[in-house]
Amino acid sequence: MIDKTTTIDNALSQVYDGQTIMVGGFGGPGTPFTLIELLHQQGVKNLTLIKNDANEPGMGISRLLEAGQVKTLIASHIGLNPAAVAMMNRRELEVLLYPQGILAEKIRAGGAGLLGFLTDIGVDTILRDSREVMHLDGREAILERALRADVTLIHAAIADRAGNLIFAKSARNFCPLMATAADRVIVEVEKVVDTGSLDPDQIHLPGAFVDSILALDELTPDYGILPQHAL
Amino acid sequence: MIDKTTTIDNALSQVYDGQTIMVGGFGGPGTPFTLIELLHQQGVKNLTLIKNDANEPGMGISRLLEAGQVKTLIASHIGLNPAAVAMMNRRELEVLLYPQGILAEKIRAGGAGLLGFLTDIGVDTILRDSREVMHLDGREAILERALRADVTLIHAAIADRAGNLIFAKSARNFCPLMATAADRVIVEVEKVVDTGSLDPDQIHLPGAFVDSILALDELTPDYGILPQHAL
Amino acid sequence: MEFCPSMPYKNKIAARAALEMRSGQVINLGIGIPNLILDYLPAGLEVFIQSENGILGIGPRSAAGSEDRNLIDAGANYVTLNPGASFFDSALSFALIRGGRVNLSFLGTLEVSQNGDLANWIVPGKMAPGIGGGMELAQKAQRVIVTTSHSTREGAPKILTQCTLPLTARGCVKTIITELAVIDVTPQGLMLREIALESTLREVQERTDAPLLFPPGEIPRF
Amino acid sequence: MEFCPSMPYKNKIAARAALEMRSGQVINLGIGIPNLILDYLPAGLEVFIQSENGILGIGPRSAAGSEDRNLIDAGANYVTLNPGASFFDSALSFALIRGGRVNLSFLGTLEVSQNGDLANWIVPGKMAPGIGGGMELAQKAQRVIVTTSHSTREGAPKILTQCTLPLTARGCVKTIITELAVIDVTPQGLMLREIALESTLREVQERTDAPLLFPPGEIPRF
Repeated sequence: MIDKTTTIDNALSQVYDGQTIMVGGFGGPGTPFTLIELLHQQGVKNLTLIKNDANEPGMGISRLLEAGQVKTLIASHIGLNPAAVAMMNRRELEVLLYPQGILAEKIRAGGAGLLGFLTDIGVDTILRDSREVMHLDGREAILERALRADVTLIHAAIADRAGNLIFAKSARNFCPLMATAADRVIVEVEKVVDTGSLDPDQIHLPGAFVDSILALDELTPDYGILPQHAL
Repeated sequence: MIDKTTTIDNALSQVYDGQTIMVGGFGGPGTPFTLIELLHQQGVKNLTLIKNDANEPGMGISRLLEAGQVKTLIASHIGLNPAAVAMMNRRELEVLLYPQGILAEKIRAGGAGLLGFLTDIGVDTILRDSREVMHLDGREAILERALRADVTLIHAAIADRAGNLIFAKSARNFCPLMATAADRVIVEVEKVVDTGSLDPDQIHLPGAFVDSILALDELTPDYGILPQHAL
Repeated sequence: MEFCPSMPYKNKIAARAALEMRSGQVINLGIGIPNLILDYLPAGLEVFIQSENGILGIGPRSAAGSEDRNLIDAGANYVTLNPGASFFDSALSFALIRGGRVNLSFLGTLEVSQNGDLANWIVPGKMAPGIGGGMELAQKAQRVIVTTSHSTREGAPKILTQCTLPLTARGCVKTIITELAVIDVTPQGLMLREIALESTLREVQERTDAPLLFPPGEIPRF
Repeated sequence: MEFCPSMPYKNKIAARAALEMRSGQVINLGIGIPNLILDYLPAGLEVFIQSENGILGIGPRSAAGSEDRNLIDAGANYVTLNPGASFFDSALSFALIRGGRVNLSFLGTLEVSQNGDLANWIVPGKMAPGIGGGMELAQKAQRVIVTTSHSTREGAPKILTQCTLPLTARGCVKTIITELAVIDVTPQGLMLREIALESTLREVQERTDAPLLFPPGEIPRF
């Protein structure tokens, strides 16, 4: 039987300096904290990261930003991470920001093998000044290019050995989109089940998009409830 | 509680001559045979239909084509319907054909509020001659416009009263995409369950996209096994 | 729900804003005051609160101790679900928004103009930390309601003849709800619809940097 | 699986084509001869057959009487599922194809040229009933294998120096499998890889309207 599970030593064996890496998650849920920590320990540099947000100081991709491993961050909103905002303001980090749904669409377009798409979002704003503007039926439209990455890192709740994935609740967010848009897709999961045990109608992402699966032995505190966001 | 269920008499009360109607289904599965039959009985004319295929003679949208209710058909492949092919050849029916995945993307783009997308599919072929061609980084790209409809008609296996849908197996196909891309979305379903009884992680299409639900009392033979496609 | 003069102004705005909802609507609540609206939903109202991170059907915030680590809203708050909730990916979440299926979007703001221009994005002199989902909501929701303090902390008006900050979207705002007033953006200009119990027409006009229109008759209080 | 001279030519092609698959691959089977490949999967081979209508992991065709009304492939055949199968919508199905995750696409053809151009779409003199998923598969699958009779029913060669019909995709074909031969499309030209037991080099070349290259040594038979 096909078995895409890998070990902690091998999970990132094909991740290199200078690569573009998509990282799943919106806030905590969906963020592959363990794979990010491995990336941190491995010490690869000059990365371009694509993620919705920058997590929060000391957590998730902020660890990579703070360690100087990241050259460019492509995101939607980094307001919950003052460390990242400070690095952006000091120009220690290049940050490219897109409206959130446009970022999602750029990633999806890359995954769907499209070259780009046309949108009217932001045509009436200063966003227009930094975008490629086209004319369509006498109106302006912004051309957004598709995004792809060398590697995607995501977190899922359940995988079978063939790579079929199920996400939990709001942890889905960008994860399945990013899994379609990279040459190499590495998934950390909370539970691995035998191939054939998942209902084909309930799979959120078909295994064809997944290259390797790291089963998590434990969930570090980053995965837990963050007191600062609780009542 | 919100209840989007409707009756057979009211289901199509807001469908009119000259509208553009998306119809779900790939072959039989997903095709809303009952809603199509209602459309046939209602006698609306001059329709533009958007559907992957043309079903087969005497079945599904072929009933509308054969009755002369359709002016234009936008599809991917109508090869299984010689009646439709003959009408196309006699120019009794305008047929616009797109590569299947491009048709799916055009519908999805309409549903996602995009204006269009750029693709390299077909740039090296005669398809190019009938398309809008742009230049991107020195290479040619085809601009495909987003598609939207006045009405979408689809078939689902299960709905709750709020319109959350679950499709069965290969009956999913174009149905959830088309449900995002119309001003009015009418769904026929095999089973209606109480709102709150579906697992939020297993819903294929959120109820926000659904306007009304027709519960089917029975499935006509069109929904069954078609002997011509069995061994 | 009751309004009382001692209510903090943010809560008062949220409580009044909640009255704009109708059963069956799909509604997005922005960060800040809009998020407080969840606490003031009228009894019997059945709405579907959407969150940009891929949820439809959010309920109240989770009580302390009962949070689900996989269930946050777009503001990173732990939340609960209502019956009929569903999860989906970020692309579908914004298809819902840009495709026009969000009936009502409540947004905070820095400035709003008399023709409904919205500027809630870039703070002067700082690099913006990103627009998030706000631009798409402002531009594509069927109805945009701004919930905001009537003035800045420094006392400057936020409702202006023309915005001075970079816009989030042009002409998108239909209604402005502050601690002082409910104001509709109409083709004729800003129309005062309601006024706070403890305020006066004069105060509202003085603290608004655009001309206000007044409907005939008594103006309802809230 | 055995090859025997009495096998119908279509089955012989399908049986030989099945040997090109490798475990773990994502594979799409076109209509016609490619679809017959399902009957000849080598024992122990674990591949994931994709169908354009939104399935990954198709198994053999359903036995008579055990069909599922909701489970057809893109050719409208009732099919079964293998362990690990999944369903998805048509947009994701083609994201799989155009995004480059299909390792192998078997397609039938009307013509194929020595540089791998494929023409399998429009029959001369007729309006085409549509391209379906063929153009995207031809252009974007990692490897395209054409499975076809060596000649048309009228005896004309299908493998040509240059296609005469409108193309489906340019330079996409990597291997051609007919009842007579297995031929690879190489930068140097068409390279004969294998030859049918009952054929000869001379027959293959005579029935091919493009020059064939021959590898050194004995050419394997199938």
